[in-house]
Amino acid sequence: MRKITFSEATLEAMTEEMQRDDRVFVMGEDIARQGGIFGQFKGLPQKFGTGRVLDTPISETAIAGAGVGAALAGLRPVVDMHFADFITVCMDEVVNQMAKIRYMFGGQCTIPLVLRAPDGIIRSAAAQHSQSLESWFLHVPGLKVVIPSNPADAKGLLKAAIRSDDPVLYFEHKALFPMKGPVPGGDHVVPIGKASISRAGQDVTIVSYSAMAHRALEAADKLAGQGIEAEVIDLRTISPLDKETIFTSLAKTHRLVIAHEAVKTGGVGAEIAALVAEEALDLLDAPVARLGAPYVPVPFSPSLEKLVKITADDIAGAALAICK
Amino acid sequence: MRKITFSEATLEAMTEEMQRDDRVFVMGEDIARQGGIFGQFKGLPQKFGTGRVLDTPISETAIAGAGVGAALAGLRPVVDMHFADFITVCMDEVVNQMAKIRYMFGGQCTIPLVLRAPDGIIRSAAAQHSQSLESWFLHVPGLKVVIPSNPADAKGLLKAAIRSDDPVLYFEHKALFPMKGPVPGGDHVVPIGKASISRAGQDVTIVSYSAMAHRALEAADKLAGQGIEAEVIDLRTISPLDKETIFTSLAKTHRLVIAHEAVKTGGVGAEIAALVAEEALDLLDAPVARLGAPYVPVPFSPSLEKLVKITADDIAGAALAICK
Amino acid sequence: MNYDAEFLRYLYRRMVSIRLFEEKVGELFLAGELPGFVHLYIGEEAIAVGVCASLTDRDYITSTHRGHGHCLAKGAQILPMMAEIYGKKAGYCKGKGGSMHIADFTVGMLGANGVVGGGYNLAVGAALAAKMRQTGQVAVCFFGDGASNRGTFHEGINMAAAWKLPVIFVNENNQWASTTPCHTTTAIENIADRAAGYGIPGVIVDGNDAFAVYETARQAVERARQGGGPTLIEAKTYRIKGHFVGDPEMYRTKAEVQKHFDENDPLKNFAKKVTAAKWLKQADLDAIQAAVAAEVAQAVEEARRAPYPEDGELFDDLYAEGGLK
Amino acid sequence: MNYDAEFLRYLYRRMVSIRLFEEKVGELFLAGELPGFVHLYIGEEAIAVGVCASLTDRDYITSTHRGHGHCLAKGAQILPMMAEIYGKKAGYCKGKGGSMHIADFTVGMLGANGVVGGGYNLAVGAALAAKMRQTGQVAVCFFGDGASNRGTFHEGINMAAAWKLPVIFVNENNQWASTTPCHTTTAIENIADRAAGYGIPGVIVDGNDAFAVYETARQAVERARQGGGPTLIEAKTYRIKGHFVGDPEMYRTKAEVQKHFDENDPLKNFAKKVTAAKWLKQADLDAIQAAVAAEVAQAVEEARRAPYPEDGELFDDLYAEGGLK
Ligand SMILES: Cc1ncc(C[n+]2csc(CCOP(=O)(O)OP(=O)(O)O)c2C)c(N)n1
Ligand SMILES: Cc1ncc(C[n+]2csc(CCOP(=O)(O)OP(=O)(O)O)c2C)c(N)n1
Ligand SMILES: [Mg+2]
Ligand SMILES: [Mg+2]
Repeated sequence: MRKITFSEATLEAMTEEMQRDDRVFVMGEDIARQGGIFGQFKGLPQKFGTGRVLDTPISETAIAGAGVGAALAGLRPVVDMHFADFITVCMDEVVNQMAKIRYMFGGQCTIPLVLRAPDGIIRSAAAQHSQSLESWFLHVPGLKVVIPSNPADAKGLLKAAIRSDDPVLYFEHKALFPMKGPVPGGDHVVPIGKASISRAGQDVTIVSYSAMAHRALEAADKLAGQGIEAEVIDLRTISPLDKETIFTSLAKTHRLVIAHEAVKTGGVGAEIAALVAEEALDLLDAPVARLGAPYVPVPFSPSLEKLVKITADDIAGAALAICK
Repeated sequence: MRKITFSEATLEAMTEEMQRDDRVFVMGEDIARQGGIFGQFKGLPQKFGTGRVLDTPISETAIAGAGVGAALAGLRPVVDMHFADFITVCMDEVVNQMAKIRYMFGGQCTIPLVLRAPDGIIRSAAAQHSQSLESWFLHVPGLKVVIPSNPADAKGLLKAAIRSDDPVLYFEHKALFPMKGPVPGGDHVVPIGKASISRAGQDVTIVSYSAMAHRALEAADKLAGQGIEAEVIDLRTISPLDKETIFTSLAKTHRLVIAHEAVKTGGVGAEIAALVAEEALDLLDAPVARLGAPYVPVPFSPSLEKLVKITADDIAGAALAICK
Repeated sequence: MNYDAEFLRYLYRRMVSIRLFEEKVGELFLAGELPGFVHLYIGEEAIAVGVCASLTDRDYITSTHRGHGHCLAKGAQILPMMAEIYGKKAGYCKGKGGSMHIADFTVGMLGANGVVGGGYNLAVGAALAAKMRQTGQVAVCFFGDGASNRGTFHEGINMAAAWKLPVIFVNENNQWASTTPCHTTTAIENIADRAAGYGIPGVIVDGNDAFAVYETARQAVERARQGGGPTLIEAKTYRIKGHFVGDPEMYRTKAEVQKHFDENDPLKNFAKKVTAAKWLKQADLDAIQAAVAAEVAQAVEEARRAPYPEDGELFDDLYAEGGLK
Repeated sequence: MNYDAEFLRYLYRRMVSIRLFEEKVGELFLAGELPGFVHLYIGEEAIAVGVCASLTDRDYITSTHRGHGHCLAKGAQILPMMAEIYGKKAGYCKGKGGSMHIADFTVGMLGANGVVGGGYNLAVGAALAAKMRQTGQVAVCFFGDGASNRGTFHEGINMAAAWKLPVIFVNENNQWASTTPCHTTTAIENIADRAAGYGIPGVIVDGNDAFAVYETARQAVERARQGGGPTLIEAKTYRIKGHFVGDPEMYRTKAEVQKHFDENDPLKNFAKKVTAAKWLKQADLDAIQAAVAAEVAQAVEEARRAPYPEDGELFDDLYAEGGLK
């Protein structure tokens, strides 16, 4: 299969969906002239005109809020947050408007909107440009949250998100943009809400997503060297969570490691561990191992930044500890 | 002991701390002329002047942001959010500035700021005025989060929060303001970070906080009628979480129920259940029971609103189910 | 100006609908019959009605926590509004929204908003959609004097101005934001003066004069439809009722309020003008009043009797595509 | 105007410090020696230096992602700045902040900010503290043309104006927000015109002329100290360097940039003026330049050699009162 980058994969998704449906448009900061900080919008204005690819003012409440308004009026906006950290600027628009409007209005409208948010740690971008905030949105009924780890899923999930009649937050890890991988041709759509098993195994289940999904696979390789076959689950969507896939794996392995880059406390891993403690406790033969960033903002200095990143060794170590 | 309302208790705390330290001041919408929607600021301008009790414009980013700025310049602001739902408007100020500035600047400054946020469901206030959002802030290193359930703790925790050199979010449930309870005289300070055991028992541990703490006690009464003695823990602070108190109780009861009003998915209960699944799995003799609001915005109609509220019966039922 | 009688009757009927609807809602709330909170629009009817008279059903409006007037002015029906405020299934939002969240998409009413200043960007987005699709629609955003200090005011108007979107920002300066007088939180006399900061026209109009509001709005709408971009209209008025029903109003005197109402009641203004000019007869007005009163009474009866949403409806309408519980 | 030579040397030294510091930082970054991202202030030196020359160490400033110039102008030292940009423990923030988060509280520099528009309200709060304690301090908020479209601009300035706080908002209109030209996102010519919307003075000044900036700032500072409230100053300039070091700058021509720099380089402007007026000799300027160059070179050497923070420092400085890990 042809290999393209994550960034190119999202660009294909945008292009195909904009071609398919003229209600789709995109707005954000520096996406037309620059083509996005990560090149993820490159060439779109040339293809679709600056009437459908809009450089906005630095006004995140207007970007998100006008996205909602345009959706109410029948368009299908894709809005870009530049960095996921800046969702904080328009949390009211996301949480109180985008997520709730359809419900509050008794289903009179739909909000077919995608909010794209590049997140994660990348080369000492420091505390205000390195966050992974996806877990907040688990807690907000009315949203869907997807978070692909590779080019194929990036394309397929973005296409699904654009076609969804519900608002979708699309988190894309900054470090993944240049990553190459096989992407099927044709109309490749990945359904929202379905995790994938990126490696099968029977000794321990490792649940992860986004860039950490690669660390999970590397950890599985290391574990295999020690005779432990890990089953690696890439969530792909975190809201709704694909509980069934996790539980099914757990029924086989009886051991669970969860790893994400976001701060451990209050992260997505907490919800997963809690679901297991509630609904699948009997499946566990060992404590759940939960990995996430320690409880500090992301520090600038490379010597400190590396301490907050979960590594394949960390994951393998945690898995080993519960496989004893 | 004299009994006063929760609202009066917070007012005593404000008054005493403003008397004690002239760097303490308070600002927010409708707090001087009106005395706060719940009367929680009544009389303060008369005592301290409108130079220290400020009615602001409807500008939540300015309220929170100027609070941070004033703290950097040596004052000790208390800022009021009117409704906790509106923290969404100033999430950048809370998450990217308030929480991170001290760390990012290598400890050059302190941010002795308290952000008060009335939360929770009360008489059909509907989706944008009923939220409990505390769990988001568990996930944000740099903040402390307190959430009292009764007048004594309301006073003691507010005093501790005002004296803290770190930023503290103070969530106060709207339905609690008129609630009366005993409050010790004198300089009553409740330390941040310590849960309280509001009822001792040995059969099951019920962890809760805020208004739900009362439902937990009612549930314990009901359970006692059936021969089950519940130990009821009122967290009082959710960041940092008092893990030790929970684990100590669990070592005795081996059964855990967690209940909060916030949406169950991604709530504080998830973090607690996860901690147990990770660090205290052996203590569990039964699955964890986790209660929180179902996955919908808070609906307006009384007939629907009541469906999203966790009741004492829900808690007792959940406890019974895991005590079988 | 010359107005035909039908148009005048339409204006009066909408204003009276708001007045009587709200008087009834206030009454019912004080009687403990209604859940939630209600904010009354009484005394500001000329603004919503004057503005919406310049729009068609295909145009959009966004509204505020004080939204009943905007709904009725845009053409929403009394019964489903009343039912919504009661929290009944027959309401516009099936009881899920309530007073602060009424919407009627069939007439372009994109919803009240419990978040002060939450509507600006929704209107901007609707206008953006109209511009992209070249539909000729306009969007109107109603907002208060208090709301004019939200950052969303700035972000929304700036973007709309930069992009010349067909949107009109209508400030209802009723001089109060809850208990806080406008002049204590804003150092300028006129909110309309802020328009200059965005390169758009800022117009001040007597918000108690439906004709003045209508004419001003008409020009702004025309400008917007022709691609001239946004206008900021400041309609000066006064909040006659408490911030919410039940407000003790310790922050002002009854006399001050009464004086404003006596001098500026937009309905009285209107009646005086149309009868003096002999455009309508008092009898016409009385007939409208009686018809509306009957309609409101009937709506209360029906809303009262109507069923609440059933338990099984809790999760309905959250996701268009279902998929979560 | 008459300036004494010491003051002129001080102005020049600060401007040259910024220029040489940043040229070196740019070089080091391109050589792959520095972590993170760096945004250069080259070509805008007259603004920070002119403004800060009107302040004392007790006054406050808040800054932006493009903050090196503000730091140095306010009196921060070259070595701990360089060390911070290297991520070393000897840096102002012990390596935890980096280029976008340098602060020096000892000279009232309350921090750079990675969030565009994040500084307005911090400055407003510092000014509020000054007013409450009647210290006579003022606060200055530097912000870009792009930042002027953030809602925080509106909320911060409005509140400061309503409360007549001693704060000065200094817009550095360098005509670009990253790749986006100012005129495409703002429908007005001058950001300063927005001042009228808050009832405060709005002043436009040549941001490439340190003297003009200084005089303008001095008046605003005086006004603020005397209780006259905020001023909005728009300093017109041009972003000479890319948005960040490494920016391919596809959105403009090299010629356009060079033209601006040739015509408006604030250091050349300054040197021309002071030598023509015979206030300083070229030799004075050369001596300053040489001294600064040596200091920068020395700082690089030391910063390079300095140790990184150790693992055990990760949790330090999060909570003043400890208590969490
Ligand atoms: C973001 C936000 N902040 C605060 C509130 C609480 N609140 C509701 S109405 C109101 C006053 C609004 O005043 P104005 O905008 O003048 O509208 P009016 O009530 O006068 O119609 C306030 C402060 C809110 N709903 N939303
Ligand atoms: C809230 C927010 N939105 C977007 C960004 C990304 N960003 C960083 S700098 C910049 C451009 C800023 O332009 P301007 O304010 O004119 O300052 P300049 O870079 O010209 O000094 C942008 C969009 C950000 N850091 N913060
Ligand atoms: Mg008002
Ligand atoms: Mg700029």
